[in-house]
Order: sequence, then structure tokens, then C-alpha cells
Amino acid sequence: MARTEQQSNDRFAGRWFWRFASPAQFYPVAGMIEKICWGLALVLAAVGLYIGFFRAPTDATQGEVYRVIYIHVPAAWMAMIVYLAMAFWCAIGLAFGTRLSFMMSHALAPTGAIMAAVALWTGALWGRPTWGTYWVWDARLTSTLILLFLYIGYIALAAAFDDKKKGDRASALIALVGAVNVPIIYFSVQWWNTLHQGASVRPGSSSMATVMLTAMMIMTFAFWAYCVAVAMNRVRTQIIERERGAQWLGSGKGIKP
Amino acid sequence: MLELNKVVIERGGRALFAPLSFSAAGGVLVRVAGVNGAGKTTLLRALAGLTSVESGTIHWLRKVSPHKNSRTSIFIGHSNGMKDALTARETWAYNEGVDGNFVTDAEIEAALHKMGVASLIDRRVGTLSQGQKKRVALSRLFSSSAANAAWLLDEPFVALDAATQILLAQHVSAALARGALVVLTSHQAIDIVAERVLEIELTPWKRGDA
Amino acid sequence: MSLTVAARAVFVRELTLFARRKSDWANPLVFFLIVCSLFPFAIGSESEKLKLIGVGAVFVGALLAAMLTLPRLFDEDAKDGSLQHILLSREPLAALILARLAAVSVALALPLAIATPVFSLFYALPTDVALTLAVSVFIAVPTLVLIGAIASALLVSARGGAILTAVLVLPLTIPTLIFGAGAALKVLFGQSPAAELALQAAYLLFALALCPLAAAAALRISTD
Amino acid sequence: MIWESWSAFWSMGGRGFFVWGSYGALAIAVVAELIVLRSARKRALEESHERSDGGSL
Repeated sequence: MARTEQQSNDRFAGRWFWRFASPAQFYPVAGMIEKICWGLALVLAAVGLYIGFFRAPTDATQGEVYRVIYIHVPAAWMAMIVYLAMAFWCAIGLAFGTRLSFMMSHALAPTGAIMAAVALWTGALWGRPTWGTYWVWDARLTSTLILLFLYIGYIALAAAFDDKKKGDRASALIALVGAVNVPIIYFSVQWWNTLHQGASVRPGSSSMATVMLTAMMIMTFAFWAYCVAVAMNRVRTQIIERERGAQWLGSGKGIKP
Repeated sequence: MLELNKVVIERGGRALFAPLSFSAAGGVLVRVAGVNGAGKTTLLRALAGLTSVESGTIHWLRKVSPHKNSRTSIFIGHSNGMKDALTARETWAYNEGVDGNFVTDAEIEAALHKMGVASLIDRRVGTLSQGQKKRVALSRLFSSSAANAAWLLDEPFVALDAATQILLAQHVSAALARGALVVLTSHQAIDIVAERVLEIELTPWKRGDA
Repeated sequence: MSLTVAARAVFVRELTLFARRKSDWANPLVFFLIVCSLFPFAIGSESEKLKLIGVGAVFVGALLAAMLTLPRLFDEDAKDGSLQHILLSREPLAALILARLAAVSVALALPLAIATPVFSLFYALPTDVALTLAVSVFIAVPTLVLIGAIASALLVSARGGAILTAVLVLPLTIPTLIFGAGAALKVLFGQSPAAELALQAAYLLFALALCPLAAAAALRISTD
Repeated sequence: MIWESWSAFWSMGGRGFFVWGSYGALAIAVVAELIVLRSARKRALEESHERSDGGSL
């Protein structure tokens, strides 16, 4: 068998160094990034909301309810960006087998799922006064819903394995399969949407005053900083949990809490 | 020729046994001993290439065999790996076919005869007894593609009656005599005639066994 | 040459298993029948309303029926140990999996596709709609089997089983659902289903190219 | 400051329920996530101390 012909474990030996060195070293770095991002998120959110609520004018057509856009659109964007980041770390993890990459993808998944859920919730609350129904089968809302399914699938699969190592790689593979399918799903939902409804009014597509736009952009960065901070926090927690395993294997590297 | 160097295998984040190193040439009977759950089956699966090792290396050094696509090792596990709905002949055709080898009926009958179950060739595996199933599974040891293969047997004597156990022991001795390497795990004390025997004891992993 | 021998061995074995074990394709058919017959009870029997619901009900029914065979793909072989043969084979695992999925698709898509026009009678669907639906089911089932193989391979050694397989697979079958049912709806409204069927077939080819590789990687991961 | 009074701000032109319903949901999600993060971290730290002073395997 090719596999056992020379089952020398250079693939594993090569990883030996990576596996024990990088998580322990990354721990303080993650701590620093986390602190910076918390600060960034708070400041940007404060500024964004202030401009959004106290500087931006009332919208001509939708009155005040459009202000939900300041969290609806950033949440939808982050749901997509976090999924792509997750898929990226999964690809790195599968290619190099470094546990840290899998920790990153596991750290990102719950936040991404929350972002998708928030986008759907705010989309529904926005839809009610604007189109009369809580749920509109709008192409982007539907795609965010499917993205939420992909997140749930990833998290459920990662939890279905007792063996962490296997769970990491299995969930990484389904994240990649999902990521490859996202553009196709977006296209087919778009096709399906125009088939049935014709171009429906897109939330936020009406020409937005620049001040509204700046508020939304600031909020997007605030969301981004928030996601990074939460991810770093989860990575640090995972490092504590998993490195405890490494100590047990005799790596001898003390981990300061 | 098989060479292991500080092999550690993990299951669910825990190392199964202390780093293992040994080397065994053709004609050696390697007996793997260890308490239940010590990792005997997992070790055999790793030797067969079904499981990857956490650290350390497993080397199969093979002299170039005349038969183009012959196997390095043949693994007969606890579960016989046969579908109840298929007959012994079909199982054989599939097991060998999957490896790209075309197998003739004569070869199947000869192999089954070695384990004394030639008459069951067209019986559905589901209708056979545990012992008969085991013997059909073991008959694969005599396929032409396994001519120079090492035998990896996990508890082969289980479910076999006394006469068949002796028959299998003789086959193992014959294989050893013609230079095949046999790695065997068994709780039953079956004496097998073998010049060189290597006893491997899988001891639990202790902290500090780097 | 030896790859064709191996692929043929896998293909023949799969079809023999399907032939020997009637329940492997009969159960999905019965399930499909029951699902199709449920909706009229919920919607009422006037044919006008049923006609609209019919296309979606029949198509989703076929998809769910095909889902029933996914656990059987790798789980059963892992439990009785016969999975080791393809894992240990010298031939590329992806090719063997492809041969296997081809056999499963043929053995499953044919009965479901043949049954589709028959079950469409529940919904008073015109024959041209029913036939388009049969074609789109015939394309959808292999797509689902290909995608389902990845989830089934991943879940070989995990808890979760059928429900988790559905959670992983169904979101990925939405394109084939949209285009498949869309094709029949187009015919219902008197338009040509060519575009939808073409897109659905394109998605099948896309799955055909990627899924065996992903399923092979998944098997390596889960049986390691 | 475009709002005449705080009450106008809260009423959001009659759409207060929907606007503050959305922001409330976001706030709940963020707070819940923070709580989960802190408890997971605390548990991991406790187990890690237990493990390291526990010492013997």
C-alpha cells in the first residue's frame, strides 16, 4: 500500500514544532489584539451610533425606521466576512494541520452565526413596518438564512466528535464545502428571486445621504473589531483548554493564565 | 521487514501506549500482548495503514515482489468485513477487485479449501455461522495478491473451533517458514511453531514518556 | 487497467447489494409515496390549489426520500468492517467512491424518477409538467447522493446520524431544488424549462467534479 | 441635535418598537456572548489549575 510503503511521519514530525510552539506563543499576542479591538469596537460603535441617530436626517420615504440599517447591514456583511475568514482558517488547518488554525475557525463560528441571526432578526423588524410582513423572501435575506444553516451545520458537526482532532478536520472540510457553495447558492437564490417577485425593493438601496452611509461604514468597522475581539478571546480559552492536553503529553511549557 | 520507531498513537486526545519501537524481518512471529483497550487493534490498524500515528514512524521495507500489484500486508480484523447479502465468491471478487486484481474461481476455491470452507462458496455470508464467516474471512490470506504480504491478524482464533484453530496455527507456521512476517494479537494461548518469536507488550503511557 | 477492474468491482457490488436488499430502494419509494399523499390532506382537494403545491411537494418528497439512503452509504460499511477494503486499496479512493455513488445514484434515481409522474397524479399535474418533474428528479437525486456522500463520510464515527446529515446536506441542495422545481413550474406556466434544467445539470456536474474528492478526504479524516 | 425631545427620540416617529426591538436584540446577543465567553474562560482556567497542581496522571 502506498500509505504504509514509507509511512515515515515527516508530515507529522514537521508539524511537531508548529503544534507546540505556535499556540503557546500566540496566547499573549491574542490577548493584546483582543484588548485593542475591544477599545476600537466601543469607540467606533459610540461614534457610529451618535452620527446615525443624532446627525443623520429622517429618511424621506421610510421615516425613522431606516436607522435599523446601522446594525442590519453590518451584521449581514460580517456574517459573510466571518464565514470566509472561517473557511480560510479551515483551509490553512487542513493544509498544514496546525491546531491553532482550527482554534481560529472554531472561535469565529459562533460569532458569525450570531451575526447572521442578528441580521435576520433586524431584517424582520425592519420589514414589518416597511413591507407589512416580518419575513420577506428577499434574495439577500434568504441567502443570509442559508448562511446561518451553514454555520449551524459547522458547529453541530464540530460538536458531534469526541475526538477533538477528528472534529477539527471534519468541521473544516464541511466549512470548505459550504464556502465553495456560497456563490452558487447566492446566484440560484438571486435567479429564484427574480423568477417569482421581480426586483423587490432592496433594503437600503434608496439613494442614502452620505452621512447615513458614513454612520453605517463606521458601524461596520465597529462590528468587525467586535468579531475579532470575541474570536481572540475564544482562541485564548481554547489554548488554555487544549494546551492543558499538551502539558499532559509532556511539552513542559507552563501557561500563565 | 517491518520497523517501528517510537510510535505513539492517540485516541480521543489520549496516547494509547508508551512509545513503541521494534523491527521484525520476514519469518518472525510478532505476538502483541496487552490488556483490553491497550491499543492492540489500533496498532494493527496503523500497521495496515488504516490509522495514522501521532508521532514516530512505521517503515515497511519490502523486497521487490514479482507479482506486480501484490500487497505489503493483509489485515484480518475482528469484524470480518463482509456483507451478509453477498456470497463468499462475490465477497472475494469484490475484496480482490477493489485492489485492481482479477481473481479466478479456481483461486477462490483453493483459498477457501485451505480453511476447509470450499463448499460454502456460493452461500450468502448472512446464512453462515460466526465460525464459518471467520474462516471465509481468513481464506483471504491465501490469495495470490497476498503471496508476499505480511499477515496482520487481530484475534484470529476467536469463534473458531479447536480443529480449525490448529489448522490456522499450522497455516501460520507454514507462512513463517516461507518467510512471511506475521503480527498476531490473541488472548488464547495457541502454540504456533515458529523459530523466531518477538513478544511485544503494550504498556500504558506514562507522563514524561516523550 | 486495474482502476477499471476496481471501479467495476465496486459498481457491481453496489448494484448486487441493491438488487439483493429490496428495502434499499423500496423504502425510499414508499416514503416518497406517503410524503406526496400527505399534502392534499393539509391543503384540501380542489385541483386548482393542489396544482400549484404539487410541483414543490413532489420534488421535496423525492429529495427527502433520497436522503434516506445516505446513512447506508458509509456508516454500515464502517460498522461491519467492509469499508477497509476501499480504504486500503491502491486505487485512488475518490475514483472508488465515484463508482460507488454512480451505482447508488442509478439504483435510486431510476425508481424515484419513474414514480414521480405517477405520484404527480395526486396533484392533477398536466403530463408535460409531470414529465419535466421526472427529469429534474432524475438530475436531483445523483446531486443529492454526491453531496450527501460527503456528510455521510464525515459522520462515520460521529454521533448525530440522520438528523445531522440532513442539517449538513439540505442547505447545499438548495440550488438543485430551485432549478429542479423551477423547471417544472416554468412548464406549468407554459414556458420552456430549458434554462432551469441546464443550470440544474450544471450543478450536478459541479458536484460530480468535487464531491468524490471531498468525500475521499472526509473518509480519510473520519476513519483515521 | 435633530430630536425635539427625548420622548420623540424614543418614539422614533412611531416606529420605536421596531428600531429598539432590533437594537435590543443586538444588545442581548452581545451581552449573552460576553457572559458565555467569560464563563468558558473561567472554567478552562479552573480545569487547567486543577490539572497542573493535580500533577500526577
